Order: sequence, then structure tokens, then C-alpha cells
Amino acid sequence: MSELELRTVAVGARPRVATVRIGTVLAVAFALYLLLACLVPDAVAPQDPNQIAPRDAFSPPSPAHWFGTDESGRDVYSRVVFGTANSLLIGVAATASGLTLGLALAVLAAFGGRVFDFTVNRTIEVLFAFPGLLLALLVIVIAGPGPVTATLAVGLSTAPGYARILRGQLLAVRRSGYVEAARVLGHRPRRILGRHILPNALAPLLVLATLGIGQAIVWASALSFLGLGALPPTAEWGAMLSAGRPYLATAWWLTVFPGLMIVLTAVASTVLGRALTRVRAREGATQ
Amino acid sequence: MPALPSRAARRALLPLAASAVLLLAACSAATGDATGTTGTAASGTPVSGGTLVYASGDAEPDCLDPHVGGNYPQALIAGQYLESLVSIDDNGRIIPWLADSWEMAEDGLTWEFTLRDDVRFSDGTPLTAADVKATVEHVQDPATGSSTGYLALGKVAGVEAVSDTVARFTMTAPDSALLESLSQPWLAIESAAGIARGLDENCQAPIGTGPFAVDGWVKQDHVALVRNDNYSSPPADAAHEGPAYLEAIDWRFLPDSASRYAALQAGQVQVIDNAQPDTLAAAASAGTFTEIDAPRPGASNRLELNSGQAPFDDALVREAFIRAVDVNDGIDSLFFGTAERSYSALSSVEPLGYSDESLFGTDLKKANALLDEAGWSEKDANGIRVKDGQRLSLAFPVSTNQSIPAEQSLFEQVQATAAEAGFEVVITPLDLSSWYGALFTNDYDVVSAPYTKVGPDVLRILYHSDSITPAPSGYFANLAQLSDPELDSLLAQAASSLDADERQTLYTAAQKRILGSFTVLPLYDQQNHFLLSPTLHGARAIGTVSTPSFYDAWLSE
Amino acid sequence: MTPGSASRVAARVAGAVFVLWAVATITFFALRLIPGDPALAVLGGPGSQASPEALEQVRQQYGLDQPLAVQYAAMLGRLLSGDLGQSYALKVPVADLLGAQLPGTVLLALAALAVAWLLALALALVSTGAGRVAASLASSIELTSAALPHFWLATALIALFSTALGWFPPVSTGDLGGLVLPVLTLAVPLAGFLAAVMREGMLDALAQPFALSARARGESAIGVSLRHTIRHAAIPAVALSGWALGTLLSGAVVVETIFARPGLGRTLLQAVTARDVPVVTGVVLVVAVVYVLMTLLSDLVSALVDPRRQAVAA
Amino acid sequence: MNELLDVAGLSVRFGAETVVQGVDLALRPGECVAIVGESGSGKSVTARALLGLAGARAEVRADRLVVAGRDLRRATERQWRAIRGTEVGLILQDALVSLDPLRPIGREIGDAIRLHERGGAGAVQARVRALLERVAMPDPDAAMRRRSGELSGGLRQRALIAAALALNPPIVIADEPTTALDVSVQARILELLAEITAQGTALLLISHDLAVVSALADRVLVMRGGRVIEQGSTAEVLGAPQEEYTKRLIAAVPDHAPRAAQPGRPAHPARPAVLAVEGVSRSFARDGGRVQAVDGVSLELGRGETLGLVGESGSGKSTLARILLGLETPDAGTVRLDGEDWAPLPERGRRARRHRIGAIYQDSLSSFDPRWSVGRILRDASRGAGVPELLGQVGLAPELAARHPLTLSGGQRQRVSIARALAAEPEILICDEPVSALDVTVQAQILELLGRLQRERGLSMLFISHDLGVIRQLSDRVAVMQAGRVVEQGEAAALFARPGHAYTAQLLADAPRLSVGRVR
Repeated sequence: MSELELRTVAVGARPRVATVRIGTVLAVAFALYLLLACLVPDAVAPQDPNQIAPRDAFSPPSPAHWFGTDESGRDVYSRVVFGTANSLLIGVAATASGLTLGLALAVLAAFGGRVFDFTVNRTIEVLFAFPGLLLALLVIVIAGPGPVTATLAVGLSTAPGYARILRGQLLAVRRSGYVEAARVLGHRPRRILGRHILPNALAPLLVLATLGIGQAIVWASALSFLGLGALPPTAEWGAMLSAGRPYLATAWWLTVFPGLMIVLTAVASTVLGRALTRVRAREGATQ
Repeated sequence: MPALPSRAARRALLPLAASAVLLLAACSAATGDATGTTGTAASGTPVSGGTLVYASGDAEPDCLDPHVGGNYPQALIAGQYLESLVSIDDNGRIIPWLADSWEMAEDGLTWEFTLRDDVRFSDGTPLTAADVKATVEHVQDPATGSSTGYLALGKVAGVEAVSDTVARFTMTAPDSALLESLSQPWLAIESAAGIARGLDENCQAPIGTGPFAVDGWVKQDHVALVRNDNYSSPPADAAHEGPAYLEAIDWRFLPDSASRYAALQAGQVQVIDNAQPDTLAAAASAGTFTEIDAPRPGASNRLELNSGQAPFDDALVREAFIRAVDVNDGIDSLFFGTAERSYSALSSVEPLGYSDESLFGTDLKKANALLDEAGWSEKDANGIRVKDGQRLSLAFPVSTNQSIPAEQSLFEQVQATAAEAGFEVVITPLDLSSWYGALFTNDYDVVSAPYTKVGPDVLRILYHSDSITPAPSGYFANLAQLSDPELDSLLAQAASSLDADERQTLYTAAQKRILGSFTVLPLYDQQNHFLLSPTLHGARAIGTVSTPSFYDAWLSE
Repeated sequence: MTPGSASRVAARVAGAVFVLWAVATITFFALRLIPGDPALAVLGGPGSQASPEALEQVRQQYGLDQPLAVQYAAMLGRLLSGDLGQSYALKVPVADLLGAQLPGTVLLALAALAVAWLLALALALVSTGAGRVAASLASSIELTSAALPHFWLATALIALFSTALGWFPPVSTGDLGGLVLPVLTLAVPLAGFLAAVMREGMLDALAQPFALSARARGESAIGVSLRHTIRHAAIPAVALSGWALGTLLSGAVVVETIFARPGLGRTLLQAVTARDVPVVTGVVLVVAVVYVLMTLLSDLVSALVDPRRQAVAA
Repeated sequence: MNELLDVAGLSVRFGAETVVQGVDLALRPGECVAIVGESGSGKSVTARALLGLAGARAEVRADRLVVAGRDLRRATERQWRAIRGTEVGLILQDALVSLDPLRPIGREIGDAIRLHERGGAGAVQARVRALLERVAMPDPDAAMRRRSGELSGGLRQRALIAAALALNPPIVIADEPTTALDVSVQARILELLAEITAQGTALLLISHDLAVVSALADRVLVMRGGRVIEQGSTAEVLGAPQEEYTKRLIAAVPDHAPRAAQPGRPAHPARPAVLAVEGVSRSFARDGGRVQAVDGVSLELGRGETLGLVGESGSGKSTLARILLGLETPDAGTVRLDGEDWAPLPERGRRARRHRIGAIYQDSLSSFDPRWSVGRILRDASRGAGVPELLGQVGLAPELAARHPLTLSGGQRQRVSIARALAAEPEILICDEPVSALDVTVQAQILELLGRLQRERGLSMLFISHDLGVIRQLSDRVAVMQAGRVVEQGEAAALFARPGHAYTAQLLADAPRLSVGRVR
């Protein structure tokens, strides 16, 4: 089991009350905001994120500086906005690499015959014995710290989780009634693979990716926080939080706001993932 | 409170919110309670016993013997269990410590140190001249891997134990800095028997004559120090005699500065070192804690411009950089007034330091003019100057171990202000090992490399052209890569000059040449702030390399 | 024990041994990929400018001059005797170093696991049982806490409980009070995950006819939860506990660093920064051992909680 | 009048949807009243409303709601709890899920006692033991420590009944108490329930199965769309139904029109058989051992005939079907299709002939690709026929082509399933419990459709069911499976009239039959 699998487990969560729907709307709005901040940060941020003003350093949040200013007098809100692209890019790239690797393993396991299935299963088991950030840290020891390493490291750490989910998905679909029905109709394996197995098994990829991005951002920012990912001059949320931590006692806004962005992004990713699952369930998809 | 000389005012105890503390001290004189003490036990009767918890933000040493390697974290802790032949008092004067007296031959080529005869190591064995000889040989043995101590003993040919109490140093050349060098913890006297145990064992628990002894070391957690009940060798400026008041010191490693301060606030620890500027500001407004502001001796904290390669091989470009960069506002805001801008290559505690503010005025116009003159007249799309297809790009490796967050932020401001003149400063945060690697492969144009040493002789180590070629030990200290024969000769003369006035003249001339070369941008003293719990009294920083001494310290409550 | 269950146990143990061997092997070979000379790393990295003689000596001392296969065999041999090698940076046996750090981290992780369980149970009970407002609040809390990064939560907890309120120390040493904040930091996000799983399990169980049967016997709603559904919800959560402890151990990297608490995580981070290969290998192996043991244990507990599995196993 | 239960004008709404409306109900001691209806008729909700367990969202109203002398129209949860178990016991469908699978049944049964009465653990245990004896649980001491999953279907149903009877409530509500059970077990449980009513307990029986109802009930209420459309004594309602719907329900019960009665059907399969099964075996690994699912089965399916394959759950009939469909490889034995090898055979050798054998499954929904519309499903399977034509053959409107199976009713889905099987133009149809999940009226329509298609197209059909009535209605010949073996096969009418094997005879004896008049 991985964190992601857990999130997937929770996906089945029944919509309890109306607030969940409101939550979905808020999550969509927040995701749109993040998208804007990524694509046109200039339009969202009031100031140049790197414009220093030492005399204005450590100003608390105010109408002029919504999230206050940092130790060099830079506008924290603008830096958070400009940091969105960095943070999201790491999350998206890590998720993409994790999913790709996971998918490759899963396909190998599900269609490569017994030997491959056994090998892949053992591989996944072994990778799980490097829980959480451990695998990422191992990668960083080997490749040295930095944003690219951190991205790949987080991707690799999430891959076994994806592999297990996707393998289960592929096997479930392969054993499903409709695949048997297609076999009974005498359809060729390639046709069954192309028309039934792959489309159905891979349908949850979007949901997985949505849920995974939140997790990847949290992990990547943890690495940045530990000084092993993006480094402080970069406006990346984890790095900003790390840079602001020495001033926690005097300037809480330096840590609170970047942290809040990470939390909100992760929450939004989970809420959207769950909403997508519900949509899929409503459309009559299995699993 | 006695009127402290200027140097001591910077170095010794600076009660925060001084008037309030004074008032408290006055009141407490009557009640017997004490707050905000000075080096003397003026504010209450010392109480014996108790364990002091010290939270260090410095790196945990690899070896507790400061002879091995020789860095500041080692000096901080070694000061508790090792002692030197001489010390330095608040007025910067050399004072007796393990050596009662000393005498230099006329030619400056031999020195005789007479040791106190009543000193015992923490293992109970008496201190003799043989231990001094063993110490110097240990430091000079390449297998020990000494760097700081080794360099400081550069002119010592050997030591001879004339008698149990007399050690004779033989020099290869006169050395005006010998006493200053010997005062440093990196040359503290260790027991010959302890050294003979071998490097590994000696690293775990060196045997010295200090008020405390190493009792155990849990790596990555703490070093346990216990009182040395045989102690009898306080330096001449100590406030009492006999064993220390404290029973033990729990020397913890707490790398996170916020945690360190929080722990002090929570009463979990009684002393924190490396107090960060914002912490100091917060502590000052809280008024609860006592601060020790003890800038380190030796060089100031400064940016060095690598004149050994383009673009800083051109003095015009160096001056342009220095004129373009604005650090004053940043130092004010980032350091909350706890650090004063320096215009000298030397620490403000060095009596022979020379300042020249006029060389460092920010003047963007002039910077631009200088760059135009130097041929960097075109700019690319990003506003970075270009010459012959080369961008005016400067590599700035920053050691995240050595530069505190405020300093790293200041460097970001340097980056931002330099950009206005068309410099592209590429800051690369690196761990210590990679940072050294970048220096040794010449992958730097700007660098900040603090160097602590007692006395102006540090200038020879930092700016003599000999220091450009790496020494066998691997270190090369002339990071500005300043190669100036006239400067070399000034520094060599000063180091051998045994006349105080001549020495001052020579060092002033040398500093003028250094500052005038525009290879140095002084920032401030090497910051060294301690915060003390109100329950701790009698702690002070000693005059050598500003490390704390807890010999006179005691805990109330 | 029937022959069937004996062979199952044997298979599980063999699987565990395989995982450990694979972890050791992967770590060993992966760390050989580090660019640069390991002997140089022993002597302090590229900055040390170590002499060729010193390097040669270190190579001999650490067996780095041997062919890779020999080094690998030697490593496996040493592992079997519990020898994890010598730290490059700290120059002490890794086994001693980790032996001293392990109890603190395991205590932290187990305490966090226990607290996470309690919090998750409470959240799950409220979100399945109580009124609508409480339920939606509970599921929002569950959602948010699962998204909280350790480093941020730790910072916030220190700001609130240490700096502002002064209830708990910000630095975690041996005492119990110092354990509170680190444990909470690790427990809260995990509780969010566990609560989600438990809530699912409880809602599933509540939808089962046996819940109706119990109500029809006169059982109260809370009685049904306590007597029946909690146990069903516990099954997936127990199965997850092996995984959970693994993530807690990895979360200890952040938490121990922030709370300056000695332990495996902090040791690991320092070793990663210093590229202290033997220590990294050692921590990875120790975590893998704990993970594997915990997985075995959680299987065992699952079988106790869920007799259906026992019945199958018997 | 000493009515234990007196309900008038009961209605239940979920939001805007009214699921029960104006139901009147009375129950006297020792009486058995049955509510019959198809799925969605509101019968279960009615039963639950009587316990205050219709659900949190349910809005229950009644003009009169008196249970055991208490007016419960405005009862608090506390008051409801006081009558649950003490005044009214509830028996649900499958004890595997109706008793907590994680707890020993002794504790489950004892809960009712512990909840309402004081008493030491020993006393409770003694009473549980007595209850288990009352429901004829063999070895009650051992059974108490077992969990529902460790008991057979019949025994755990007894345990569930014991739990409902724990406090000797005057009223017991049994909601489909025998539906998931094999016929032989069902017969024993019906006997037990009859015994209980004979002892004076009033029984409210909820069932879709008229045969079960006819065996137990004194009075019958027929529900449809939330209303009671007809009621009266069992003899009146089943013997002389007034309402059209009631008549349809009764007519739909399968054993009314045995197929074998039709003349001109062969007693032996036409030779050569289109599908010949010889000595087929298949075992599976389970719990460290092996289970022999199919054990040396030999069968022949003649061209144009319908072979009924009957057996209880676990008898191996579905595994046999999968072997015939080439989805499972036999460990031993052969299957030949039209004299040619069919199984075991590499898939490549079979694929081109696969279209000759079509299949219809019990759970048709899972046999449809969830992303596909009905039209796409049929196009994918078709060897020429168009979608509207295929839909027409199974009596579905062409507009349904655009719909997704999930949005169809169970009967419509099964029709699509049949259309898909026909689309491949098969000669043989293998139907595995195709109507088990359907309501009786729908079931009758589907059986009718299958029968017609078989006649029209001369299909050879293997029809698998646990329901003797269904088998009897459709089959020319019948094979009876027990524990992986075919214990008897022969011409349908003859086999039903004169079973040759003791197991067949027992099956026939246990099958509930729609008869007016009580078994007791």
C-alpha cells in the first residue's frame, strides 16, 4: 500500500453532504487560479517577485502586500504566485514520471507472463520496503540534490504505488466478464486488448494523476524544505517555507502562506480526484 | 558595572535592555537574586552544582581534538576541556595561563615558556613541558591532519623540554604572532599520554587541563562534559579559583536556529550559540535573556573577488562591482541592527585593523561608467552586459553551512543590486564539501570565506601570494588570488617585526593595498552571538577567539 | 499448526528475507553509482584535497580496492553478522550509531501510530455517526489533515504550543513532554488517511445486513459502531499499519530534524547531505527490516481481528 | 381482537419519492401473514418501518401504528429500541452477512439478551444454548463459538433465527428468509418457521416467492408500487386471484408449464451430438488443498435440444459451463464440438469456431464493457445482422441502441445479452443461471423469449439453473449435478416423474411448490 493507494481507497468516499459539492466547486476554482498563476503569473501577481526593497523587509500582511514581505522586502504574495509554476512543474513532472514507470511495470506484469509478473511483483514489494521519502533520499544521495533530482526521486518513490494499482486494474479488467464475453465471441487478443483492456484499465489514470500531483507536491516541497530540492533563491513553495522558517517567531507570514499553498493544492488535488471518481462512477465505469 | 574598554564592550557581556537589567541587578543585590551578570560575580553569590545545557548551532565536530583539522565548532567546545599556554584579556593583552611567564631571545629565534607547576590534567597526571612538546609535535605531524594549528606554527622548528616546567621553542624565523597563535584553542595543550593513545581515541575524549572533561559523546546528539575536580589553572582574568561551579555541561547539537531559541525560551537549554539576528531582535524586545556579542577575531566577513581570472582580473570590473552593490540597507534590515557594516579586512576586535569607508560607497553611475570603460558596454536582452560574446556572469558559490540565512539573503540582495549595473550573479548554494570543491577548481568569481585567527597575521595567510598555491594540506586561503609582490613583502616584514610601532605601520600599509585592490568587499564582523538564560550567571567569552567560558558560570534556582 | 499454515508462514518468512536481501543489494549497487571516489568521501569529499597515499590507505581500510563482486560478498557476509560497516563521516561503526538511534525513532513512530489510530477512530466514528454538521466537519478535517505536510505542521505546532502557549517544549529530548509535538506532527496526517479508510470500512459495514440485524435486536446506533463496525473498519487499517509505520519512519527525517530529536531520520538526513554511504545503507536496511517485520505483524494482527483469514489459513 | 400488530394507512417517503402508501396490516398470535411482491414493490420498507428502521432519510406516517399494544407513531429512538428484539424479532435474508462475520454466533445471539436484560455471562450462555437447541442446531456448544462464515448456509440461517427468537418476541418479521438457500436447505428452514408459528409466534413473512408463501402463510398481501393491491387468505389470493397483476404473478411461477409435456421431443439426444463431453474433470487449489469442482462428467448435447443442468450451489455446474465455453481447460477428459476437438485445445485452434457457441450469463451487466453503448456492444459481436434487427429479435426498441446497459432494467439487460449471443450466429447457447436475478414476471418473459428463439433457430441449448421449476419448463432432457458429478440424466418428464437417484428425489421433494394450502 502506498499513500496514493490510500488516497484511492478514500476515493470511494460517499458524498455525505452538500459541503462536499461546495468543496468541489472551490477546488475547481483554486485549480483554475493555480493554472493562471502558472501560465500568466504577471497577470496574477501585483509585483516583480525578485524586486528587493530592504527597507520594507518583514512587513506584515497589509493591503499593499497581501502576504507581507520577506527578509529582503520582496512581496511574498508575488513570490507565491511566481512559485506556482516551479512547484506545480515539479509535482506534475514527478507524477508523470512515476505514472509512466508504474504503467510500464504494470503492463509488464499483467501481460509479460508469469515470470514477468513474479519479477515485477517482487520488485514492487522491494520498492515498498523503501517507504515514503526513503527512496527519494537514496536517489538524492546518488545524483546529488537539486530540483531535477528531486523530481525524479519523487517520481520513482511513487512509481511502485502506481504500478500496483495499475497492475491490479489491468488484471481485474482482464478477468472481467466483458473480456470473457469478448473471448467467447472469438475476438483476437489484440482486439480485446485494444478495445477493452487498455481503455478500461487506463481510464483511472486521470484520477490517479490528479490525486498524485498533490502528493508529489508535498513530497517535493519536503525535499526542498530539507535543502535537497529546489534551493532558496528559487521561488518554490517548499524552498520559500524553508527560507522563512528562521523568522518564524518574528515573521510568521513567511512560512504560513507558502505552506498554505501546499496544503490547499494537496487538498484541492484530493477533492478533484474524488470528484472525478464520482463522475466516472456516475458514467457507469467500473472500479 | 565597571566602565568597559571599547573592545570589551563589543566582546563581553552586553546585557540586553541595559537599563532594565541594571535596575534588576540593583534590586537583586538586595534580594540575593541575580540577573545579567558580567565576568565578575558581582550580582549574587555563586552556587555550586547543576548541569548547564548548551545548544550549539554549529556543526558537530568530527573530532573533539582541535589539533585535528581545526575549525571553529571544535574551538567552541574544546575551550571547556583544553587550555592554552597564554590567553588574551578584555583589553587585548596577552596574559598568563598555563604558562606563568615567557621570554623571547633577542634574535627572536627561541622562546622559553615557564609552566605553572601546580596544574594537573583531568586524568590526574601533572602538566609538564613534555606535554607542550608532545602537543606541538602532534600538531606538526602530517598524520594528525592539522590545518589551522599547523599553519599557525609555520615558523616553529621544534620544542625542547628544558625541565619539567620550561619548554623552549626554536623558530626558523622571528614570529611576532607566536603568542597570539599559541593563545588559540587549536594549539591548546593536551596530555602527552592522551595523544599517545592514538588519533581515534584522542578524538573521542582529548585529555586537557580545562575546568571540564569529556565524559561521553553520543554522535549527532550531545557531548557530556563533567567538572574536572582537579582543576587549578584558571587564566589570569578569571573571577575565582578552584574547580568550576557547574557540575556538568550537556553540550547539545541543535542545528535549527528557531528550535534553538524556542528551547531557550522553554527553559530546556540555558545557552544558545549562533543566535540569529531575528532571534536577537526578538530576545531584545522580550528582555529576558542576556546576550554575549563576541565578534570573532581575524578577518572580517567579506566578499572576495577572484582577481585570478576574467572578468575580475580587470580592476575596473572589480571596482564597478563594489560600487554597484548596495549592502547597507540589507545589513540593517536583515541583521536587525545586530551587525555593524565593516570597511576593513580585519575584525573590529583587531587593534591593528584599518578602515576606509570611502572605497566602498555605492555609486551605480560610476559602476556603469567603469564597466563601459572596461569594454563591457553592450547589454543583452536580459540587461546583462556582454563583451566579445561573453556575458558578464559571476559564479558565487555559497556554503550553506557557513553562511547564516540572513547572510544568504544578503547575497541575494547583492545579486539583485549588481544586476542593475548589468552583472549576472549566479548564486549556487552548496554543502561544505562541494563548496570547497568549487573553490579548488576555481569555479568562483565571488566568494565569502570567513577566517578566524588571533591577530593581524591573518592577513598574511589570506593575502600573501604564497597562499594562492594550495599547501600540501590542501588549503589555499588567498581566495582573492591577490598576487602583489609589494604586499607580500609588507606582510612578511610585519610578521617578523618585533617592534610594535613598526608592526602597526606595516600592517596599515598592507591593508591599504588590499582594500585599494578592490578584491575585497567587507561586510561585517564574523558574527558570534550567544543568548543566555536569566538563570545563568558568570558566563563570558574569552579574549582569544571569542569562545565561551563556563568556568565562572553558575546556575541560580 | 497445520502443514498448510506452516508452509504459508515459511513462505512469508522467505519473502521477507528476499525483500531484505534485495534491499541490501539494490542499495549496495545503487550507491556505487555515486560519481566520485568513495575513498575521497571518507576523507571529507572533494574539498579535502586528500593525498594519494591517504586515499590508498582508505581504499585498503574499507576494502574499496577489491573487485565489486568481492566487496558485495563481503558486505553480505558482514550483514549476516550484524556488521553494517564504518561511517565515512563519523568514523564509528554504523551498527553502534544506529543502535543508539533506533529506539528513539521506533518509540516516536509507534507512539505516532497509536495516536493516529485513536484520532482516526474518533474521526471515523464522528463522520459516520454524528449529525450532518459534525460529520461534514469531520470529513473536512480528515481531508485537510491528510494533506498537511509534516514540515509545515511541525512549524505550526511549535509556533502555537511552544512559542505562543509554552505548553510543550519545541526540542524533543528524552522526556515525555518533548514527545508530544513530534508525535502529533507525524500522527495527524496519518490519522487523516486512516480515518478515510476506516470511514469507508464503517460505512460499508453499516450498509451490511448484520448492522440492521443488530439494530433490530435493539442495539443503539453507537452500539452498532462500537460492537460491530469498528472492527470491520479496523481490518483495512490494520493491514495498512505496516505501510504506515514505514511512512512514519520516513517522516521522522523531517520531524527529527525540526524538533532536533536524535534518531534515525536525522542521522539519515545528515548522512545524505554528507553522502555517508555506509550510514545511508544502514538506515535503509534498518527501515526495511522494521517495515518487513511490521508488515508481518500487521498480517498477524489482521488474522486476529478477522477470523475469516484465520479460517482460511488453518 | 388481540392484534399484536395493528397498522393502518402506513406510508413511507424518501424525500419526494413515496415508496409505501396506505398499507393496512394486522397480525394475530400464531398467524403467518405474507407480503409478496417484486423488487421495488415496497415490501421490505414496510417491514422495516414496523421496527422504526426504515432509514434516517425515511419519513414514516401512519394513521395507526400499534405494535404489541404500543402506539409507535411518535416513538423516540429509545422507545423503538425497547420493542426491538423484545416484541419484534427480525430475520434477514443471508445469515452470512446478516450475522456479524467477525463475531461468534453465540455472542451475536447473546447480544439481544444482554441488551435488554440483566444476567451473568453464564446465564446468557445457557439461554443461547437453549435457543440453538430450539432451532435444532446440531452440537450447539461448538456452534456457539463458530462465526457465521464457518457454518453452512442452513445452519447459519438457524442461528439467525435463534437470534431473532432470543427474547421470545411475540412477533417475528422474516424478510426473504430462504432466498439465498439451496432448495433442500430452504425446505428445512421453512419447516422451522412453520414450527415457530405453531408455537404461537406471529410471523410476518416478506417474500417474492409465491411457492414459499403458499407453504407458510395464512393470509397474503400482494404489494405493487408501494400499495397493497390485493389481500385475503392464502387460498383466496393464490387460488382465485382477483387482480390482473396477481394472476400474472401466479402464472409466471415456472413449474406450471413443463416443457417436456410437449410432444415430439426426443428422449435421447440426436446423434451425433453437437457437443460431446467425455470424462471431464477440473480441480482448483484452495486452502492448501485441491477442490474437485468437476469430476469425470460425461454429457452429450444433441442438435436442437435443450439440456437442463440442475444442481445446488457448489455442484460444479458453472465450472462445467466455463469448460464448454473454452474459458477453462479441463484437467482430464475431452469436449468435442461437432466431432472436432474443442477442449483441451490451444486457443488458436478454437478461435475461428468460437462464434458457434454463444453464452448468456447470470450477471449480464458485468459482461458488458462499461464504456460501451448497447449499439456498440451488439455491433462488436455481430457477424452481419444490424443493431435494430438484433434488438427487434429480442423484443427491444431500436432506440435502446444509444443507451448504456447500466441505465437498463434487469430484463432489458438480459435481452441485450441474448441479442449479443445471437449476433454471433451461434448453433449452441450456453445459459448459466440467466434468469436467477430477475423478478418472476420478467423471468417468465425471458424464458419465453429463450424458448421461442431456440425453436425458431433450432439452437442447441445447455441451460443451467438451480431452480427445478425453470429447468422443468425449458428442458428436453435434464442432467443433475452433485459435488462435481452428474448423478443422473434423462428425459425431463420421466426424470421429474420418476427420479432414479436419491439425490434427485430429495431435490424434487424439497422444491417448494405453489400449492394452495399449508404444509403443516
